[in-house]
Amino acid sequence: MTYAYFPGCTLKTKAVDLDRWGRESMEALGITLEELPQWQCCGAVYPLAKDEIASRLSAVRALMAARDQGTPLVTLCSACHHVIKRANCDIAEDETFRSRANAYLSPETPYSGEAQVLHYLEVLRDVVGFDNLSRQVKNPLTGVKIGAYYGCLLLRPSRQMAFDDPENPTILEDFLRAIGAQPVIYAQRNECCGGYVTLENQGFARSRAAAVADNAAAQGAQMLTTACPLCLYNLQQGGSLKTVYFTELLAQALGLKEGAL
Amino acid sequence: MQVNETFTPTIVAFCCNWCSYAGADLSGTNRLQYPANVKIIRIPCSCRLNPMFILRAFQRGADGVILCGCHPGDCHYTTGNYYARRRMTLLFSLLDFLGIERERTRVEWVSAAEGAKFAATMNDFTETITRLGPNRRLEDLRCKEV
Amino acid sequence: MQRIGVFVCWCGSNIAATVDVEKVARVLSQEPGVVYSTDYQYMCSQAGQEMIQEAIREHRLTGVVICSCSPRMHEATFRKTVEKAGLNPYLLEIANIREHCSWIHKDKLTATEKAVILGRAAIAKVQLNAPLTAGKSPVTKRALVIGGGIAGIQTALDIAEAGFPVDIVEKKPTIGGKMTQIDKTFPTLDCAACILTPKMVDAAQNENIDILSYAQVEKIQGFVGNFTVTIRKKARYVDENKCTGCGLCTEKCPQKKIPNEFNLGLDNRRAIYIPFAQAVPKVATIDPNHCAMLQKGKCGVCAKVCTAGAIDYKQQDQLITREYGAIVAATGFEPISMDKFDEFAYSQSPDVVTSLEFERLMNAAGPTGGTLLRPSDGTHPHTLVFVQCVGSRCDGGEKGKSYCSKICCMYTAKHAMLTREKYPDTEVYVFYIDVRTPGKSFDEFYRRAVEEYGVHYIKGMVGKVTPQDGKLKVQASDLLGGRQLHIDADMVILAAAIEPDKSARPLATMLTASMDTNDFFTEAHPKLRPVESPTAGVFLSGACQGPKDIPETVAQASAAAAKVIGLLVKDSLTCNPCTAQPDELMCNGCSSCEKVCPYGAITYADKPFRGPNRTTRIRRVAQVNPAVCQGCGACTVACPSGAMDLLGFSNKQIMAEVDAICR
Amino acid sequence: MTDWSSRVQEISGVNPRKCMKCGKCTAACPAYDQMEYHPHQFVDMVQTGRVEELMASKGIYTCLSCFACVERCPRNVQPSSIIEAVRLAVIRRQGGNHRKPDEIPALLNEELPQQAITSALRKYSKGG
Repeated sequence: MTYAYFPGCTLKTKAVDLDRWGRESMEALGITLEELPQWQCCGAVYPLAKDEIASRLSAVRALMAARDQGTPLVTLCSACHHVIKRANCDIAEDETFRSRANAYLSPETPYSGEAQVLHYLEVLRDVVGFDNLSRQVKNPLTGVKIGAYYGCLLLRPSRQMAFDDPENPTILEDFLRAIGAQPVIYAQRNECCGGYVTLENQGFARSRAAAVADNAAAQGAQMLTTACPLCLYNLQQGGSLKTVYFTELLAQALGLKEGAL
Repeated sequence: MQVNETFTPTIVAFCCNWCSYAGADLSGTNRLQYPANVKIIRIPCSCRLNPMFILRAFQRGADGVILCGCHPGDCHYTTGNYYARRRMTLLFSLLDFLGIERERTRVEWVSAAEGAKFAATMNDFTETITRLGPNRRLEDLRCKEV
Repeated sequence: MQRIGVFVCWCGSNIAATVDVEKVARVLSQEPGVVYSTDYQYMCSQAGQEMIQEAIREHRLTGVVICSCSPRMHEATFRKTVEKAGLNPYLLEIANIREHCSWIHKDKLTATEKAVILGRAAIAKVQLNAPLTAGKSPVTKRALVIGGGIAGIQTALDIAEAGFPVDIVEKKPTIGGKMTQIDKTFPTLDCAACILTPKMVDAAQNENIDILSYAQVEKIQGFVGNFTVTIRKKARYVDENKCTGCGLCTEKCPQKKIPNEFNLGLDNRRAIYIPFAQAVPKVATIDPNHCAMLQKGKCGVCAKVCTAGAIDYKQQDQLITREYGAIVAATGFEPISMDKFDEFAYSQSPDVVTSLEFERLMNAAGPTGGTLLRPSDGTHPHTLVFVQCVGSRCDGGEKGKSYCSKICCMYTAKHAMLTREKYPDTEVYVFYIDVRTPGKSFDEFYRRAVEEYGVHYIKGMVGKVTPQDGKLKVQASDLLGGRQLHIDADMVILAAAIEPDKSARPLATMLTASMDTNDFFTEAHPKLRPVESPTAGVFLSGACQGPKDIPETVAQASAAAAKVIGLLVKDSLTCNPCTAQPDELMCNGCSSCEKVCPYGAITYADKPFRGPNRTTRIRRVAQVNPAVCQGCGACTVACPSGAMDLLGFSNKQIMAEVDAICR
Repeated sequence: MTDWSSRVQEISGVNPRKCMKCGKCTAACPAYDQMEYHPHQFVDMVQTGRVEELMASKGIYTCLSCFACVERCPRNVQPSSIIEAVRLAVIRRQGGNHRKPDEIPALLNEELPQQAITSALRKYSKGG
């Protein structure tokens, strides 16, 4: 099985571990992630303004390419997923945006949201299946207490993202169970890490990350895992717990990645 | 637009028994005037109004037809006025198609307590119809000798 | 040939001052079919009525038109008048020349002209009137109350007091409903059990009341006065007549770890159980999902210890069919699930509870024996945070309800007050959007909570609860103080919105009673008929119609009972004869009419019709039950083949009026 | 004179009249201490036409766009979209950039993911 894949800028540079182990693990599970040719940066933050058209077009281009290839578009970075998924919702629901985007890009077949956007975790859950995944685990992470850190972008706004329960998500915990680890549930797992404000106001961002990590640690977590490069950065800067990408854990469990946690 | 001073329009008002007919009674009780052009036909509910009745009125020379019913949510029969509202929307589109001005038919919700609203509505509607002038008459060809 | 009489009333000067009544009578006498036309000062007076009767007899009238005041005023009067003279009461039409003419016009010429036209329309209509006979249908003198909470109990008691037999169907093993779980009641703080349990006993002992507990309604057929209802009495595996309620079995049952519904899962019960000490009927019930004997065929301890020999593992569900004249829905409410509100960490910490759970934690018969203890560790809580409007007043979507749940402000004030009264060492915070206290002594009660008991009322909301280090870190807004608050709380209590019980929707379908988008039953009129469903013979009691507190519920329950009694005292019902009637030859059985009928009055029957060459064809045609039809006419317009018509307001009659007005 | 209130409602697609002033947005906001105006005030100030005060506030740049206010608002008001619209109203003006693109490199460090840089360009300046 082959899916179109949108890696995003950060996964090509700072977050190569997220990307590399993600692709290799998926390959081992029988799914090839084929990078979209000539993808462009999604823009990292979703433009919330109705009249911002141009800044949403790169996402629309990626969506159109996936539509034309006839496969779902798989994303891995939380920010890319957020931007692309919401652009897809908007083009399906906002008539003004749809007509203006189509007028601007003038594709052969007008685009109105036909492509399916899947996050890597959704592919693991719905295509591979967590039961099936757990059977393929070679090095179960038995006994490791891990706090799943969702952050904001995968979950909210839930009406558009439709990813998981925004206040009580389970997908990362189910994933951790599948690879043999022990998920730790803590309330701050869906609170902000400080996001891009870290640029201007490092102290504040660090206090946010600390609140997240402290809560996880208090509930018994030994480490944190995330799908977002910026979350990882902030948690490493301000948090007290080791933080890794979930694809690293996956690769380790599947026996692809060597080394200790 | 030239206003024809001598033109006295014929206006048919269908009123549901429970709210609007009672509202019309109340405007009478309160001596609130509205033009004599308006003649009221009592129906049990606005949903009893078959759009055919309106077409018939236009065939027979009515210049305007107004339907009055209970406010949405207050229907004596719970949902009747919702049906009426939907049917009238369809009829409006048909009347547009036939070339009868949109303003010649109207739907208003008048409760049994809204005597003043009933009178005001009828004043306004009569004024509108007078301004529009005589209606072009629909012909019922079934009754015509060919 | 029609022989129509026209009677123009002066109404003293009310009509005669602006309408030339003599002229009206004169002009209308020229209308086709009119054989007699006159005017008189007061048609509704004794003399006026006699004049009409005299004319009917003398001129052998076949139809009567009275030009007078509104039919809403005197239609019933004049119908009786003509009926006494031997004319069918529905061969009468009234032209409203007072409210719709003389009172609103000043110019006599105009008003007279209009009165003539209105009279003409009435004459045109009456030409087409057919004699109608109001049907009669008998009334079964027995009522069914569905739901055995305080609403159902009160309704049943009132009906029974009036001497009519009444059955209560309750899905749970005991009657009593939500009120049994409540500790104290606002604003008087009397104990709920103390006022409810005597009523439960009254219901059980009343000769006219039959309680069918652990039962549900399965099928409802018929119409007002004549319902046939099938009730499933679920197997409780205990013979109700033999069980003495001694409770020995519930002590000996080895299955101990079953969440106790009565205490909302805050403690456990056995597989054989009596919900609570004052249950009615006080008999044990076996939970078949957890009983080892029923699941695996091994155990039998309860049968061994039962000295009454009441245990019967082979008991089956029982189907009971009974006839009723009236049905009362009293299905009540449930608090909504907190699944979608985990920003308050309800699923993450046992110390975050709903208000109903808090009732149990404060109740002497509850899991903690009335001592307020944190569910997580059994310690005494010092800081309590109450959050109001959880899931109420939300804007659409699956998350939350659009309405105000009405009771939360008051019970939260009660909880806060009781907590401070019992445990003065606590700090109690209430986060509110608005405090809504419209009710007798309600606002005074809330003010006492603030002023005398020192409850901290804060305008704002809780945005996040983080369980950490044995505390609940509450992040909240204090809008009037202009700050964000961070409180380390021991317990958080959520005032969950209430919604109709899940059983209400399928019940409404069976009853063909209408519901609003929130699944509350709709009343026949929101102001004037608040305890009746638009479906004749179906009445509404309690929170199934909308959120209500106990006094309101009881008031509505008694009102519903009064309406039921008013129906049951009748030997037969006179039906409105202005009902829909299908022309079976034109009906194609398409079901369009059935779909728009708000009363479920339309059914279909397969009937034989003559086909060509002496053949017979079976066709599906609409049938209107005149006892159920209320005569709105929705079906007449929905019918694509024009087969459905409304008696008294037929297509032809209305068209004749249109023609007369436009002439 | 620009009618900023209508402009902000237009850009954000938010109707501030839906707000019932419960304050849950402000209760949920993780950046509360960093702002002089808070989410519920943003909504109120747009409704009452005090947008220029908001535009002058530095707090609009500390909104994390974490959408906690959007998710938890019982009335579906979306305060974060309002904040974004106010921010855009400022940076779209001539010389209105909060940070000029050439100021941004100074804020960077080795470890910072690209995502943050792109975000900053988008959030703090026009075009990006």
